[in-house]
Amino acid sequence: MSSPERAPAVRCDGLTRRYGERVALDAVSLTVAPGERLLLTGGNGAGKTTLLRVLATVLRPHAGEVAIDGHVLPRDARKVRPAIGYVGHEPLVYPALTARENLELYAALYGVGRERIEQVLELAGLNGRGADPAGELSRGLRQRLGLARAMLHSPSLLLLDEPTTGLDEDGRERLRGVLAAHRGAAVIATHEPDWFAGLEHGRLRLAAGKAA
Amino acid sequence: MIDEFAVKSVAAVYGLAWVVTLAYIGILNAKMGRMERQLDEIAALMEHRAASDA
Amino acid sequence: MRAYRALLRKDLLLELRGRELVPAMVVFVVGALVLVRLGLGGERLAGGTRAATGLLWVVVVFTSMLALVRSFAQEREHGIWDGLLSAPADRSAIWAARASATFLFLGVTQAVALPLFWLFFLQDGRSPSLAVLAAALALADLGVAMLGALLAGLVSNVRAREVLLPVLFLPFALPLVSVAVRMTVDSIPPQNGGLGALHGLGFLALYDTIFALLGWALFEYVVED
Amino acid sequence: MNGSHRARPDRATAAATAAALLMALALAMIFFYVPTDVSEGYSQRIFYFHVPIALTTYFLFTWGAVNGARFLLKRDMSLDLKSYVPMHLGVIFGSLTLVTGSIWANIAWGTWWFWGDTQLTTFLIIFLFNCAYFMLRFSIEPGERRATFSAVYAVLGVGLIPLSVIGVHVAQTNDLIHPITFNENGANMDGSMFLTFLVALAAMITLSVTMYLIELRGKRIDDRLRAIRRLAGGEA
Repeated sequence: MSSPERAPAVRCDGLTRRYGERVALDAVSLTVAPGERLLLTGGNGAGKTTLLRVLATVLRPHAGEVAIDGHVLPRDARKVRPAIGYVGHEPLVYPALTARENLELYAALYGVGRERIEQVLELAGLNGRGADPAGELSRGLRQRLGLARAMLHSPSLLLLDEPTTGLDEDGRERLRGVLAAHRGAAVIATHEPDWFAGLEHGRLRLAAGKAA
Repeated sequence: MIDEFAVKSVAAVYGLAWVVTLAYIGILNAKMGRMERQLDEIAALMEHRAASDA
Repeated sequence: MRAYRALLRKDLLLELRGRELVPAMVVFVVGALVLVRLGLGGERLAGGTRAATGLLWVVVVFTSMLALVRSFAQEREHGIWDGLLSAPADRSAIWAARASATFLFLGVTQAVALPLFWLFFLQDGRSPSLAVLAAALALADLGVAMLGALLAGLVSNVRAREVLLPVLFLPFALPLVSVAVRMTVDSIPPQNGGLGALHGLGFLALYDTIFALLGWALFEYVVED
Repeated sequence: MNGSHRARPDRATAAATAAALLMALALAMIFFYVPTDVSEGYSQRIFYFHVPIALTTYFLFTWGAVNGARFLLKRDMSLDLKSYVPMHLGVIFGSLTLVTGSIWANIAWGTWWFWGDTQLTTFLIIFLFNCAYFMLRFSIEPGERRATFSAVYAVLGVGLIPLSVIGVHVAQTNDLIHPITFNENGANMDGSMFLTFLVALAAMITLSVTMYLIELRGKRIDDRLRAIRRLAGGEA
């Protein structure tokens, strides 16, 4: 699967990240080849979210090295951001703005054409709900809006933090469709790794910030 | 014709400068005290280790 | 540039929908002016127009603090920072949009406050020249908005930010207000050749330039973690 | 524990010696060499300590801001300490300036504080900024974030110094009382006074550098002791 000449989609060597005195990530090393999907498992507070936020260039690594497509973070963060689709615990949308207005904002931030908005609304099964304020959408629909937001700029690397939570059967099918169609790499934190059977290429379990 | 008050004021200023410097030395002294306590702890730990090795 | 426009549109839309900030600021200004008016004594205003003009600026500073404390509230309360920070848009666009929005909100509030200032304070027909007052307010608001956007970003997820922000902001407001007050007070006829309006405007422009540069350059450090 | 045991150039002692010599020279000149000011009388001698301490305070703030800016560029945590210590010393020298300024104001103008005075007002603004710096620093847990935010605010503070000096000066037209030390045509003092002033200033700055180096040394020893303690405690 992994072509040697192309840099790995994600490479971490001894990645360490602290919150004040507490060590959230303790010398974690992993490699994800282009096109591969890695599942992150482990209990709450194991460091899954912290790792995803470092890869999403939101958190700076305190020690060790992190590289996405060969670009070292945090130096080349600006170069890699257009290629990253990040779905966090929160859908990262403004409740007072409508679904479409939120997507218009992110379309501008990612420099993407407005026609893409309708496509991702369709993709996430939100086509009828574009004009509803995000705050009035149900938990599951807001989670789908988060996925739509992350797919706006057709990212090559997907970073999903427990994407299945709150999704109904239809939502899960759409997520599966998105993942199957996704050519690039993905790092997915989840509490139900078995659901991703057939989609995953490897797993990494984290416990108290260490790769178990 | 020495202006008493002026001399007192000048003395106050220079005296104050010394007081602040001395206070600063006091702070440093307290800091060294803390270091000494840490050294004592380390010494105790090392002795304990030496005892357990012997 | 597109990111800046979209971010500014977002801030204005949020305020239009939420109506959380400007109405509160207007009510605050009215309340503060009334309070100050009563505080200065019933019929004859102690200190006359000069005191009134000076106190207008005190109310302006405290109202702007109100606006700054609520900056980035949406992003913080709904955890949206990760969305903005993982996007490729230049982070100083976030700062510029926030500063522009705050500047507009301050402008709207002061547009309400000025007529009230006339109503409450000016009896004997002598008032600071409107042009000087408007120019000073505009430039001061710009400086406050730019510096404020940076400081608001800084305290965005720090404990006790509602207390901390005014404390961090106040030292920077002092030179601004001292010049603005002086300039507008000296513009009250008969002009006895006090601080020329040009001198004052020059200083305010310098103030704005410095905090435009520092705000633009430092915002990146303030939002990253 | 970093294994660097190379003989570290003992700058702290060198600075301390220089400070002591300069201070002695300054005191000697202030009290025995320089003539009493004709117009202001004996109390003018406060000037030789008050103004150098004030200038040292500005020097410390600028130094803290420069190291803050360097921290923002290099992200080296030792720079955070080197930015914090000058700000911390700035408080000490700042308080001393305000108190000596008031004593002088009391003797020269009969009031403990005179708002019309630009120098005092400017200094108060900077001093308030310093207090705000510590308020910010104490409300964040130690770590890279606290260092970054403190550095940003310190750099902002440098912007404040010229602004408050110019701003308060522009705003105060009746500043005829505070003796202008330096105006357009250089120092309005005669030779011996200016020389004494320079020596006093050099002494004050060297003193602040000495205090800076001593505090850094203290912090370094603290860190290494904690590391040894962990080592000793770890295996016991």
